[in-house]
Amino acid sequence: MAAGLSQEEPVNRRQFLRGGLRVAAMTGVGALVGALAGRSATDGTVWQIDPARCLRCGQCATECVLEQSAVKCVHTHAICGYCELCTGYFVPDPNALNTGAENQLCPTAAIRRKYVEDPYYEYTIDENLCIGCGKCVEGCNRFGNGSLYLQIRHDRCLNCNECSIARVCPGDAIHRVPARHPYLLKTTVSH
Amino acid sequence: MPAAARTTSPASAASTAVLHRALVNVVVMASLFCVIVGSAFLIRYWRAKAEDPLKSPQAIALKDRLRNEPRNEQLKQQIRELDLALRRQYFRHLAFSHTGGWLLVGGLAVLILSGRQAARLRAQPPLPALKTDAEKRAARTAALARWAVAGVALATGAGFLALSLSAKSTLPDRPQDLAKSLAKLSGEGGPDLADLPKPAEFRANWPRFLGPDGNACVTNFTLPTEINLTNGTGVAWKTAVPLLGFGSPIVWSNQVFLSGATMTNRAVFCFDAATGALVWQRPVTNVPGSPAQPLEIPDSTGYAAPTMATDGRRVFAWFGNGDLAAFTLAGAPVWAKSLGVPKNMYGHATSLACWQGRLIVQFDQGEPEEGKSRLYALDSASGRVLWQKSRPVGASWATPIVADAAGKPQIITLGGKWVIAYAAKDGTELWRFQGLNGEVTPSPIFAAGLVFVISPSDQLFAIRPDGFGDVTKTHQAWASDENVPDITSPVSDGELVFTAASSGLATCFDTKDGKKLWEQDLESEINASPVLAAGRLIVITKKGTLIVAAAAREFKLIAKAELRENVLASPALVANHLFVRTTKSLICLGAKAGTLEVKR
Amino acid sequence: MKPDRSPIRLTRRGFLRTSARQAAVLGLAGSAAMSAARPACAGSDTTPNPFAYDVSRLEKFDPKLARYTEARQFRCPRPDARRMALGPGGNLYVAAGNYVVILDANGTPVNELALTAAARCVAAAPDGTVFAGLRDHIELFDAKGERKAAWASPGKKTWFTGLALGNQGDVFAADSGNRVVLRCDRAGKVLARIGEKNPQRDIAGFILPSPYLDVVWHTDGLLRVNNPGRHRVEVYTLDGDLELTWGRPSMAIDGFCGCCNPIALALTKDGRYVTCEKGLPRVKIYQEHGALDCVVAGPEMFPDNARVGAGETAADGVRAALDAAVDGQGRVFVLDTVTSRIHVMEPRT
Amino acid sequence: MKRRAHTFLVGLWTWLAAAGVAGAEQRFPPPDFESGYQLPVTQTPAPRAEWLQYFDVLVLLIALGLACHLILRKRSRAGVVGLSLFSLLYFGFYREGCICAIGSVQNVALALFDRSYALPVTVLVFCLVPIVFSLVVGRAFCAAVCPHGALQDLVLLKPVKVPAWLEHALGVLPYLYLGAGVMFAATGSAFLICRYDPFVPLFRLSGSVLMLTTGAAFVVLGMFVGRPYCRFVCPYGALLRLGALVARWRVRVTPDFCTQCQLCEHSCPFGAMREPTAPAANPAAQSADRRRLGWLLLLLPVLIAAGAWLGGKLSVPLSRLDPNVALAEKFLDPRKAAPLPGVQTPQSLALGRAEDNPKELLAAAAAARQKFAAASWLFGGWVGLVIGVKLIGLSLRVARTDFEPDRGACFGCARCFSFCPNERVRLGLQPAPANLPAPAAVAATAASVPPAKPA
Repeated sequence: MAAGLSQEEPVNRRQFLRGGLRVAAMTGVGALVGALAGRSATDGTVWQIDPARCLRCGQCATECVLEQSAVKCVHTHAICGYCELCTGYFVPDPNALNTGAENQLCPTAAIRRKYVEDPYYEYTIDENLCIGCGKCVEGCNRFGNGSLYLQIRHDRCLNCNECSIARVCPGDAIHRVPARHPYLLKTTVSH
Repeated sequence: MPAAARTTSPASAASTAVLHRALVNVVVMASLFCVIVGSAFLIRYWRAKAEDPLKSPQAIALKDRLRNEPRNEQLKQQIRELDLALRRQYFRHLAFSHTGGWLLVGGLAVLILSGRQAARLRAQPPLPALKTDAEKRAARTAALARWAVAGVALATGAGFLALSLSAKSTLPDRPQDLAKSLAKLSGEGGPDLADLPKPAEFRANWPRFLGPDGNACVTNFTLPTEINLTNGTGVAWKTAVPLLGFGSPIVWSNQVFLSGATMTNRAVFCFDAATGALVWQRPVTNVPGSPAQPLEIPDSTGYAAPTMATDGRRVFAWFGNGDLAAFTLAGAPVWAKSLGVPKNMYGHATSLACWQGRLIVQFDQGEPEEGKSRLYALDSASGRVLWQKSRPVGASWATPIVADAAGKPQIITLGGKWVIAYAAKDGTELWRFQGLNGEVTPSPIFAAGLVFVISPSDQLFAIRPDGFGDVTKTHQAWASDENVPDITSPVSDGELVFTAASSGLATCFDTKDGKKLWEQDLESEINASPVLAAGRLIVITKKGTLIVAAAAREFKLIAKAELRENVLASPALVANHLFVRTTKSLICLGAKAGTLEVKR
Repeated sequence: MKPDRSPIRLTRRGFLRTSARQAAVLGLAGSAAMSAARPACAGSDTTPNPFAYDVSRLEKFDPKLARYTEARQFRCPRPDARRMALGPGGNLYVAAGNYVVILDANGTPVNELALTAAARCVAAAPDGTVFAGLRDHIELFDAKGERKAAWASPGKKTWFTGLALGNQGDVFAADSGNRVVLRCDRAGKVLARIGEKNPQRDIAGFILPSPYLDVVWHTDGLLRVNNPGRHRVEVYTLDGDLELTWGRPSMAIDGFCGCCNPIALALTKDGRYVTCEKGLPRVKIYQEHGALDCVVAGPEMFPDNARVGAGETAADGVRAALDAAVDGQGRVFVLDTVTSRIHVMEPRT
Repeated sequence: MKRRAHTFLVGLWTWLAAAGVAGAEQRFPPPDFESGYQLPVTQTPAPRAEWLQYFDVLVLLIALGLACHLILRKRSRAGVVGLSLFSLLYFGFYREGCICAIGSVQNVALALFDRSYALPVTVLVFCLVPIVFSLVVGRAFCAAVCPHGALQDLVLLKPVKVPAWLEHALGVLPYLYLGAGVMFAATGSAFLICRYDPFVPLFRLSGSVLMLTTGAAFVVLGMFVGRPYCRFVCPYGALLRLGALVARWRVRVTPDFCTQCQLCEHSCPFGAMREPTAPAANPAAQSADRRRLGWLLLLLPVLIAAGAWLGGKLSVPLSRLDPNVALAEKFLDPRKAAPLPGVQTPQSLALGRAEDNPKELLAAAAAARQKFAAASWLFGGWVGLVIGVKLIGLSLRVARTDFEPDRGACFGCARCFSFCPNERVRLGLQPAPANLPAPAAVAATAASVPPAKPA
């Protein structure tokens, strides 16, 4: 036994009690493991937004613990109408259908507009600029097909034990999902 | 730590002092640095949020300007430049908070390191004195600690108690009560019915215009044999009413309620039914949504024409300016709101009705094409609108009734050219009947399975209330165009229907086929609707003559008495007492005080 | 060992004093910043969304334009209503869920036709024959409600969203999937393909971000088809010649709002257009050459329809919207597909 | 022929329809592009790889083992400081504080009460391994593995001695916090301990202003009060303290025998050192103590009952922390504001959702309220138990012959070792004295020969 460790003391009442309690505590921990082992998952979980429940309240931009929210707008192009007048890109009643700042809806100009062919335009999100405010999502869902929606990006998300956005989400849209399927993307096949 | 003691030579002592001074300087600088970065951090955090590109008032103003000058290229350029600058600033801020954070961490690390070194240089070697009273001190500490723990316990307990005071919640504790809350929300089970009086209690009282169900007919009633206002025979009491109003009195238990108003004042009065003493009066002021400007209403209607109503727990008053107020029976205000200023050239006069904790408000106004008329059901406890229906009619003056007709509770309304029945539960329209004409004032009644409605000075219709959709052609039982009143409502005991037109002409019809059985000129103008009391037809003329006739197939005058004041309102009949509101006072006819008993 | 009394000596008391001062400054700065920052952080759930997509300014319009008033409304007994048509006897034929529901003008159910898949559009001939458009084919029912035929699907991508009947036994089917209006005979044979992109005939083609192509036939012998992606209404002859187009994109009351509107058409007896829009749910009437005549119902009549997240139907993810039909008396029936309610709008006299 | 085709078609449609019901219907397709444009695919950056989480567990195990070795075997303060630095950097600044053992208690509590909650194995390990270590060797986790503890330990500049009685009184708080944290987690309503963790926002360098300032305040406080969070707040520390009380091995200051020099007591910034006390000699005092103990033992059930009764009254206010209950209460409030047109607030949106499906919401809220009805009186009882046991503990007399650290309060920071003259002798820094020195003399020797390693 090393010098620092307690030397063998004569077993007194106190020590006996201590030993008993220790064994009891160990048993308790073992029981806990036994009770939870069957239910615990080797797979972790991550937070994700269910786009069907999202109400576009804007709190994803303000409530995330990260300075720039881990929530970003994503685009399922297969649902997009490729509209020339995109209500997710342009403010309501834009001055002209061009990329001028006065016409753009996005507060950080995070949506890129690219001409494809007459009369279709492609819209993509620059995630370095997107702050996840959901303004474009509301425009696209209200008037269009809803191809723009919010998702938590896991390259940024810290996976907090308690998601501070989920706590205030008015649509109760944010829940934990298995880390193996970390996104709830809208697809062309509806569920 | 006893580091300083290591050196003994003056030279090294001096160098230690220099080192120490330097370290202390570093400590001070580092802490200053931390404070500065920290505050800058916080200030920027706050400022950058305010300056985020969305909220810049400058950008908003420029965009507003662009809306007015859509072709101003220079303006567009200006917006673009500002926008770029704002966004740059925004992202710079985001970057700063990260670097700022690391700066703070760095500053803190320097502070700690130098601080520890400095502290070590100057640390005094410990010179503990020999302590011998260990037991005593331990006991003292333990005693103090016990008290401190007790203090923590007390503080926690007090906190818990304070917290438990806020234990009131709108969410019911028991899951069983949830269904009730839900039903209440959807307006199905309606408001809390457990709290409301039984139907029998309603029938024993006079909770609304023209009695419990709007057909002013009571079967068990004894009129005083002689009524003389001069010597007080047959008069229980007479009390002056402080404010004018054409609404009729309502009676609940031992209280009589009235409303009165002028252009600027509105009030609700409660009288003791036994003595006539004014129990309470409450002004109705500061109603949210009430018009700021006083409204001009012709004297022929006045500012308090609608009769009040009660659900047995609260009384409700509606005024000519649209103010709607609820008070408890004891006079405590419950809620008040305005459903809008009635647009009505003669002044608003439709009375209120109550059904199962709902206040039914028929708010007809303006012209039909304006689409402003509505039928509301409000939660009588909170004033919340449970449902509302748009009505295709203009202003009307008739009061709705709620009748259990054709096996379901129906709200029967008159207005414009339509009789419309709605399901009382949710306001679904059940049927409508076209046939009204002119300014609809007489209210409908329901008796002997038929709905009797009056098209003013035009026709008296009997309608079967079991139809759906437009029943004009299908559900009319009969119609009569003889001596049809223009203001007063009919009354029926199930066998006969009586009318008393404002011209003074009283008429009796058979409910079965509408055959006129008799007519009698009472030779005086009549504004108040007639009532039936145990086989007696009671009519009070505008001049204040109370006429009692037999409610039979033949006309027979039984008695006449002078009230000596003008009467415009219908009387209330409760427990062998007749409450009449004259233009000046409230008169109770019947046995003297102490004998009034309201059946429960 | 003599205690050092030099001024730079870091006594505990001195250090505590300094640090207490520092802590106080930090605390003060912190709390000041916190209190100042509170309104800026949208921490409170009663602060309005600073990122709101705000169209409330555009929901209002000149009340003088509102020349219709709601006479009544009733509910379609089946959920997931999509399109509606008027048929013989003034009855309403509503394609709702897997049914065609037949209601009389008061909303009383008359009959119900069950289908094997979701009905997306419907039309009823004067003889009582009902044409029900499923996603990729059309089924015929006789007046008694018995299925008489199921036409073959005209194409792989077919997605029917509108049906109209002509007077010569023509059936016009708007196929959103192939972006074309098909003219068929009563046996289902395709006689003509109308509105396909054709530069020679100056036809730009339909732009359909979502399946909302509608077609209406008028007694003048011309077809009216909406072109939502171009925010306009197009008029075709039965041979497929483009006669006239009108309409402009704008959230103002006289334009078609959003990215793809109008989504449904109806015609009054005198040839005026009743148009329905989604996003800003509104029903308007345009004169023959596209000048705004009046508003039948504005967004305030369909609060649920305009609300976020509303109308995502389970079957195909297509956002629900409005449809309209006009009867002989000039009444406009408006189907709100979100609430499954039918509003009966009468002209103000 | 035609008829057969007809039948076939009808059959085909039926089959298609059935397929539509069973599977999923295709959405409306995007436009046909003539320019050969290809639809971009939505990118899905993956979350942190799973093996990295097992790596974290490995790091935890190694760090814990190393901590034990450094504290109990090597008795090296420098080693502990080094390991603390590593933990601060790895678990603190690199892993940004999630998931930590402190918060994991809540996950375990939730998993115990919510069968649908799948607890990741790594979280279970993070929660239980430090507890197991505490049962064997005391608070090795607090000493050098927990980033929260490491941060506070490293920033300590000039410790102020907290009066022992205050230390005892405030020492109750972590247990109350633990009870509250477990209650809210078990009811599935909130992870309180994570929400009000002051240091994780510092590790992340971002977070709400409130928590960042609280964290900064704790750091500044930690310069003068040793480990304020660990001693007076940390709920996990409270658990480990219990474990350490019955630990197999413990930290002992002297490797040999105690000279009663009091230097170790002076060295401990956390007030964990206990001085030797002889058993009470005075029989009168002893009997007074016994009587008090008896009364307190009787008081314990009373306290528990009172706590449970009071706690039972708290179910309504406490359940408001559950988002469903909070929303349901707002929704059922008759005085709630009518929704205004125009821009909506998150609250009005939430109320709108409630309006859409009130049944679901109210059912969830009622279920949460039910859980709180049970949990709140348990919590109240726990509070009573904690207070009662603490009072009893304070009335027990412990006889000691040596200066030794309190089993529960000692973090195992290894500061005291180098102060002990016998340790210095063991390390060969100081010759063994011929006879037992008086405390003052030992102090003088200690002062004249500084320890080789800084404290």
